[in-house]
Amino acid sequence: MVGEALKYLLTVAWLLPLLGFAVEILRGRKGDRSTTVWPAWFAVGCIGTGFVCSAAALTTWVYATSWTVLDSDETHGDDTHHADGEGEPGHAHGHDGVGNEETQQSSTADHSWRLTIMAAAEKTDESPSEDPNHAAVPLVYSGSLYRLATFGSLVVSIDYYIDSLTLVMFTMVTLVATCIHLFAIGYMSDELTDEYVDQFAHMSDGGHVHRPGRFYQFFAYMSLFCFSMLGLVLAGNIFQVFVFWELVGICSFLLIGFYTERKSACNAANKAFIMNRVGDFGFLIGLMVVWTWFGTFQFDELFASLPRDQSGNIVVSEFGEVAVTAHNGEHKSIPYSLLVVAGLGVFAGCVGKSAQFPLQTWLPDAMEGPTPVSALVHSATMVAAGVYLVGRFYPMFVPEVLLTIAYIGAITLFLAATIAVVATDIKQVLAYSTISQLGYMMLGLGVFGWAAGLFHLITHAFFKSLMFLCSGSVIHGCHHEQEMPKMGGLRRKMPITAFTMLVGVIAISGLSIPGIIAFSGYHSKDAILATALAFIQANPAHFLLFLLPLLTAGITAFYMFRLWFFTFAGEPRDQHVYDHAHESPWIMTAPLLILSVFAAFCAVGGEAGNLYLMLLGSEPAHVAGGVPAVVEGAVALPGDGARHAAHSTAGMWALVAAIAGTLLAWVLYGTKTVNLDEMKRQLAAGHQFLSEKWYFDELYDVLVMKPIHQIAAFCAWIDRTIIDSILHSAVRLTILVSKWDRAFDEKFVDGMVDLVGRATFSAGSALQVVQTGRLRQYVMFIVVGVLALFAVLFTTFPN
Amino acid sequence: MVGAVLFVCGIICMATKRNAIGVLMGVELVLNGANVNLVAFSHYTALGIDGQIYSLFVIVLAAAEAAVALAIALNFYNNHLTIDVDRASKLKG
Amino acid sequence: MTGDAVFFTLYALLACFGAVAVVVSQKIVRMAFWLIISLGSIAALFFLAGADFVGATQLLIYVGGTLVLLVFGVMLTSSGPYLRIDTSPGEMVTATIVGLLFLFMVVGTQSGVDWTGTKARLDAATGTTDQASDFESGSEGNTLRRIGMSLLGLRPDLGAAETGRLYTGYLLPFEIISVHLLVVLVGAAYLARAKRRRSS
Amino acid sequence: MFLTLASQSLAELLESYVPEGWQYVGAGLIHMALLFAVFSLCPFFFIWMERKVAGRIQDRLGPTRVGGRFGWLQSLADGVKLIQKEDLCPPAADSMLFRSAPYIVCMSSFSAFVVLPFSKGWVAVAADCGLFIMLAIMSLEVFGIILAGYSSASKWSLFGGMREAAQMVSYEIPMAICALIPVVAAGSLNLGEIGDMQSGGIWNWFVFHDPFTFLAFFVYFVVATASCKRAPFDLAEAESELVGGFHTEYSGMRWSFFFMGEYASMFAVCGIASILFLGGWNTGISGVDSALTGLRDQDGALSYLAGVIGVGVFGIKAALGVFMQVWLRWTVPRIRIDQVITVCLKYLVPISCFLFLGAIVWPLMLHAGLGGRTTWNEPLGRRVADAIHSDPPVTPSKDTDTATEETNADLNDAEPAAETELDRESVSAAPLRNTVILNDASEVSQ
Repeated sequence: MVGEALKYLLTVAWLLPLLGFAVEILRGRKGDRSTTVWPAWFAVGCIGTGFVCSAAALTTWVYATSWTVLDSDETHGDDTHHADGEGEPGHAHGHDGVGNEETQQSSTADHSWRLTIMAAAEKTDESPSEDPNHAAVPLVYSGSLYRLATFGSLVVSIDYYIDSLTLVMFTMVTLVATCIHLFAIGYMSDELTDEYVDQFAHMSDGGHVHRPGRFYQFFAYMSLFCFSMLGLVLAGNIFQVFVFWELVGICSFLLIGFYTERKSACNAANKAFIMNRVGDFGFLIGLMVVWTWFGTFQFDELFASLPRDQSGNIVVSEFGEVAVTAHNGEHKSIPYSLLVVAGLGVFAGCVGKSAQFPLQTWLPDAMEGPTPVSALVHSATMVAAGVYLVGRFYPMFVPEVLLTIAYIGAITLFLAATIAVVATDIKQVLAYSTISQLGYMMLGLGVFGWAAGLFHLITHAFFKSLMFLCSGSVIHGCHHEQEMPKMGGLRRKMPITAFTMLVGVIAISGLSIPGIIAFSGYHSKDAILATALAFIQANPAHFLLFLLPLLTAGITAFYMFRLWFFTFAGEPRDQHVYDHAHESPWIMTAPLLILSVFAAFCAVGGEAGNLYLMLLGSEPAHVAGGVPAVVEGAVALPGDGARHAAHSTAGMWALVAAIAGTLLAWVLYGTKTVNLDEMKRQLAAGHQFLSEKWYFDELYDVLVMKPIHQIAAFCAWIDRTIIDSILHSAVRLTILVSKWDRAFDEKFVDGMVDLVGRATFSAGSALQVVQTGRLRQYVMFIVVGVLALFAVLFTTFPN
Repeated sequence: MVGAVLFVCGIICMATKRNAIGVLMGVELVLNGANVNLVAFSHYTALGIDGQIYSLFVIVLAAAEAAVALAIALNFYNNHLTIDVDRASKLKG
Repeated sequence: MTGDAVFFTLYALLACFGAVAVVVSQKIVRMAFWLIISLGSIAALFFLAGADFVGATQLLIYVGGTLVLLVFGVMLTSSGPYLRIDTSPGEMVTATIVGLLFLFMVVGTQSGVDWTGTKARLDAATGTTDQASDFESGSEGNTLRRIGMSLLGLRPDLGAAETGRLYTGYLLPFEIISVHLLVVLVGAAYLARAKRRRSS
Repeated sequence: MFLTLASQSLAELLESYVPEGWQYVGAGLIHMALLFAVFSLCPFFFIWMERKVAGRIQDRLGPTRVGGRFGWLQSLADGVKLIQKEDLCPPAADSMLFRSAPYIVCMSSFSAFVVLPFSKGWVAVAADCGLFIMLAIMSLEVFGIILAGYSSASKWSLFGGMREAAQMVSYEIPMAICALIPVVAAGSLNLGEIGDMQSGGIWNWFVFHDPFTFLAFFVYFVVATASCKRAPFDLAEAESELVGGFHTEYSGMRWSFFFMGEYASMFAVCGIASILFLGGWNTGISGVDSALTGLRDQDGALSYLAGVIGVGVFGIKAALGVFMQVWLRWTVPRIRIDQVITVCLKYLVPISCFLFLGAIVWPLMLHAGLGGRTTWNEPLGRRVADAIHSDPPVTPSKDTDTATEETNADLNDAEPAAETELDRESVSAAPLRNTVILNDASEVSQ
C-alpha cells in the first residue's frame, strides 16, 4: 500500500512538530525555564524526524512510480500514465473508490482511495487519439484522516492530498526547517539567560529592558510554525488549508513580534497580521463562492467537477455559465464570473501571504523578528504558503485570473528589486529580494508555467534560507549590526559564511556557465523566463510580462552582488565592528554548508533534472498541453512545446542580464573606481524615491489612512448631531412610556400580585387555627383522616 | 385481631398521653401491632420467613427510634423542665 | 382446644389487656409496667407462631432495652416522686370514640377478607412449599438458620439451592440498618450530651 | 411453640409401667418435679455454700447449728424465718409495682432455665436459638430491679435501682459478645448441639478450642459475675453506702425472692459458661464420654442413667463456677460504681469485641495455614448444608470430594464454623457448592 505508507509517514512528519510545540510550551515553563537548552534539541529532533519521514515518503513515492517520473521529459507523459498502471494498488483502489463514491463519502475511512483526476483518466479513455502528453495523469493519493463535523452536505474533515508536489514541499520544508532550527540554537543562544538585556528595547527611562530569556518559547513557536505549514501542505481540502493558513499567520505574528518589548517589533507583527487579514478576506470570499457553488471543499472533487474540453479549456455555455457536476453528482451551472471571483479571492489570500504587489510592505518590516524566523518565513513556510496555494488550487484558476496573477507578479518583482537596490540593511535587501523572487514565482504560475513557478519556489527556498542564515551569522558575528555600510571585508573574519553566501548569491542571481555548471536559481529562473517568453509569443499584447522579469534578473544580480561586496569584500568601513566580528560556531555554520550544497545542486539538470520532473509529475492535466484562446481577445496559454521552443532564447537573455548586473555591481562596489556618495547625490531624487520604498507606506497612508480618518470624523459628526438627537428623543419617549407603564404596574400588576399574596395569607391564617402545635391533636387528625378515607372507600367500593 | 387491638390502643395512647414518653409507648404499641400481623402472616400464609425478617427490622428500627425520641425528650425536658407535649407548641401557627 | 390455642388465647388476651391498661393507667411507670406485660406476651405470641428468634429479639431489645431506656427517661425527666400528667376526660372520650371507630373499621376489614382463599391463591402464586416442609420437619420454630442466611443474602428456603436461581436476601437492608443504628447511637448521644452542656 | 418436654427416654422407660398414652403426662410431671426441685433447691444450697465458704475464708466456721455439724439446713431455717416475717409495704410506695417487682426478678431468672439443657436431651425446650432466648429472658431481670428501686419511694432504693440497672444493662453487652464467641466456633445457638460438640476428651471443650475462646472464657466469667451483681461489682446493693440498694424497703419473702433470683441467675450464667466453654455434661475423659454415649444408645433405664450422670457432671461444673464467684466475693474488695461502668465500657467491651473478631478470623487462618479443622468431631458443614438443602445427602463421589476441597475456603466466609472433615463433608458436597455459588453471586448482586 503505497498510499498507506505515504499517509502514515507524512502524518507523522506533520504531527511531530505539534508534539514538539506542546512539550516545549508546557515543560519549558517548568524548572530552569530560561537557561535550559533541551527544548531546542527536542524541536530539532521532532522536525528532523519529520524530515526523515518525508524523505522516506518521497523515496516510497518514487518507487511506487518505479522511477518513471524521473525519465526524460518527452516521454514522461505516457510513463506517468504507465506508472499508474504499475502503481497497481492505488490505481485499483481508485477505480472501486470511484465505483462506490457515496460509501466513500459516508465512511471516514482512510482507505477511501480516490485517484482524483479520474475525470482526466476517463477523458483519455474517451479519446485515445489524443497526444499522450494530455493524458499525463498525476498519481495522487487522497483521503480523509478524521472527520471533524458534518453540516448538512458540508463535511469538515482533516483530509490529506498527496502528490509529488506535496512530497517535495514536505521534504523541502522539513529540511530547511531542520537547518534553521540548528542554526537558531546558536543564534538564539544569548536568550539562554535569566537576565536578557535587549539593547533595542528602550524603556521610558531610557534604560534597556531586562527580562528572562525566552529560549524555549522561541522554539515552541518555531515548532508550531512548522506544524502549521506542513498541515497546510498536506491539507486535502481548501477549508483545512484556510485553517492552517491562519495558523501560519498567527505563528508569524508571534515570531515577528518575538521581541515584544520593541515597539517596532510589535508594529511589524501587527502590520504583517493585518495585511494578511486583508488578503484572507478575499480568501474567505473565494471560499464562500466555492462552497456555495460546488458544495465541497475537497480538492479532488473540486477539480473533478470542472468540465474541460479536449484542449483543456473550461467549457462555457453561451450564457457565460459553466455546467459543473458537483461531487454528489448533481449538475448545476455557475456564472463564469463567479469562477473568476473565486479565483481572484483565493489569489487575494495568496497575495497577502506571499507579500505580492499591493500588500508587500509587511515583509520588510517582518525583519524585526529574529533572523532564523526571517529565514523560515521567507524560505520555507510563510510566503511559500501563498505560492503553494496558487499551485495547489491551480486547476480552479481561469485564464483571466492567471493573467492577473502574472501581472501582479511582474509588478511585484520589478518593484521589490528596485527597492532592494538602495536598501542598506542587509536583511532588508534580502527581504526585498524575496519579494521579487516571489513575484517571479507568481509570474511563472500566471503565465501557465505551473511547474516552473513551483520549481522556483523550491530552489528559492533553499538559497534564500541559506542567505538569510548567512546574514544571521553575519549579524551574530557583528553583534547585531545590520547596516551594510558599517561592514566590509568580513570574508577574512568569517570565511565559511562568506563562501556559502557567495554560493547563495550566485544561485539567486542565476549566474552560470551554460552547459558546464549552473546553480539551482539559474534553472528555475530560466524556466520561468522561458514560460513568460512563450506566453508573450502566444499573445504579444502582454510583452511586459517578459520584459520586466528580464530586466529584474539583471537588477537581482546587481543588488545581490552589491550586498556581497558591501559585506564581505573590500576594506572594513567600521573598524570597531570589524574588530569584534568573529566566525559563528559550528552549530551555525554546519547548516550553512548543508544548505549551500542544496542551494547549489538541488536543481541539477534543470528541466531534465529530477526535481523538476518530480514536480511535473503532479502537474494539472490541462497545463502540459497549453490552452489555446477560445474567443478573440482572451489569453492563450502556452504548452510545453512552446516553452521548450522558447527556452534557449530566454535562458540566453537571462544570463546576459545577470552577467550585466554582476559586472555593474562589481564595478560600483567591488572596485573603488566610482564614488558612491557622489553618485548618490546625483541620483538623489531616484535614490530617495527608491529608499522610501516607492512611498508605498505613504501611499497607503494617503489612500487608506486619511480617508478612513475623514470618514471617521464624518461618522462622528453624524453620531453627534443626528443619531444622538434621535437617541435623546427616543429616551424621552421611553421615559414617558415607562411612567405610564409604572402606573400600570403599580395599579394593576401589583394589585394582582398583592391579591394572590393576600389570598395566600388569609388562607394561611385560616389554616393557622388547625396548626395547634399539639402533637396528639395531629395524631387525632391522622386517625380521623384515615377513618374518613376508609369510609369513603367502603362506601364507594363495597367489595 | 390482636394486632388491631394493639394498634388501636397504641393510637389512642399516642392521642391521649400528654407525657412525651407515654406517646413513645404508644408508638411502640403501634409498631408491635404491625409486628404481630407480620409474624402471623409469616406463619399462616406463604410469606415465609420474610415476615419474620421484616418484623426483626421493625423491632430494631423501633429501638433506634425510641433512643432518638428519648434523647429528644430529655433535651426538651432540660429546656422546658417538662415533658408535657402540649407545652411543645412552638410550632403553633 | 389444643394447647396452642389455649396459650394463644391466654397471651392474646394478656397482650390486649396490657395495651388497654397502658392506655388507661395514668402513672407513667405503671404504663411502662403494663407495656412490659403486653410486649412480653406479644413475644410469647411470637414463640407460639414459631418465630422464636423474633420472640427472643423482642424480649431482648424491647423489654430488656427499649423499655429500660424508657424508664430511664421517666426517671430522668420526672420532676416529682410520681409523675402523673392527667389527660382531660374530654380528650379521653373523643380518643376512645375515634379509637373504637378505627378498631371497628380495621376488624371489619380483617373479617371482610377471605383468608383461606387468599392463602391458597398466595401459595398458587408464589408456589413456595417451605412452610409445609417446615411443619413436617417437626422442629417448628427453627427459623434461626434460615433467618441468618437470608440476612447473609442466601435464600435456600426458596429452593435456590436446587435451582441455582439467585434470591438476593436481606444483606443490603441488614447493612443499612447496622449503619443506621450506629448513626442513631451517635445522634442520641449527641442530643443528650448537648443538653447537659447547656443546662450546666 | 408448645413446651415440648424432652422426655423421650423417660417416656420409653415409663411405657412398660403406665397405661398407654399417659407416659408423656407422667414424664412431664416427673420432670416438672425435678425442675422445681432443682430451681428451688439450688438457691438454698448456694446460700449455704456461700455462708460456709465465707466462714472458711474468714477463718470462721460458718453455720454449724442447724441440721448436723455442717449446718446443712441453715438455708431452710433462713427461709422459714423469712416466711414468718411481716410483709411490709411503705405507704408512699406504688404498691402494685412494689409487690410485683420481686416476682418479675425471680420469674425472669428462673425461667431462663427453660432452655438450659442439663444433660443430653434433658432440656425443657430444645429451642434452636436457646442461648439467645436465655440471654433475652435474663435481661428481663433488670426491669424488675428498676421497678423495685423506683416503686419503693426511697432514695436508697432509687439510687440502687438506677445503678443496678445501669450496671446490668451495660454488662449485658460484653456478656452477649463473649457468649457469641464459642457460638461462632460451634456454628449453632442450640445449647444442646453445642454441648454435644464437646463430647469426647477435654481437648474438645471450647475453652481449649482456640486462644480466643480460651481468653473469652475468663472475660465471660468476669462479666457474668458482674451481671449477677455479685461482688466485687455489687456496689449497687452495698450495705455500707446504700442500705441494701434497691431492696432496702423489702422484707420477708419478697426480699428472699430477690436472693433466690440472684442465686438462680448465678447458677444460670455458670451453667451457660459450663455448656459453652466447659463441655457441658461431658466428663472430658474420652473413654467415659464414649461409654456414656454408648449407654445413651441403650434404651430404658440405662440411657436414663446416662442422662442422670450427665446432670451430675453438669451440676458439678456449674457449682464450681458458683463457688468461684463466692470465692471472689470474699477476696476481692468492692469497686466504685464509676469504676464498674468504666471497666465495662472502656475495657471489657473492646476486649470482647477483639476476641470476637479473632474467633471469626481464626478458622480462616487455621484453614489457610495448617489446612487444619476448627472442630474435631461434628461436621458442621453438614448442618449448614441441611439448613440450605433439606434433601437427604447425596452419595459421595470423587468429583464432589475434590469440588468441596476448594469450596472450603469460600465456605468459611459464608459461615466461619463451616469446617468439615472430608469424609463427612462429601455427604453435603452438592449443597455446599450451592452455598458457595449462591454466596458469591449474592455478594456480587449486593
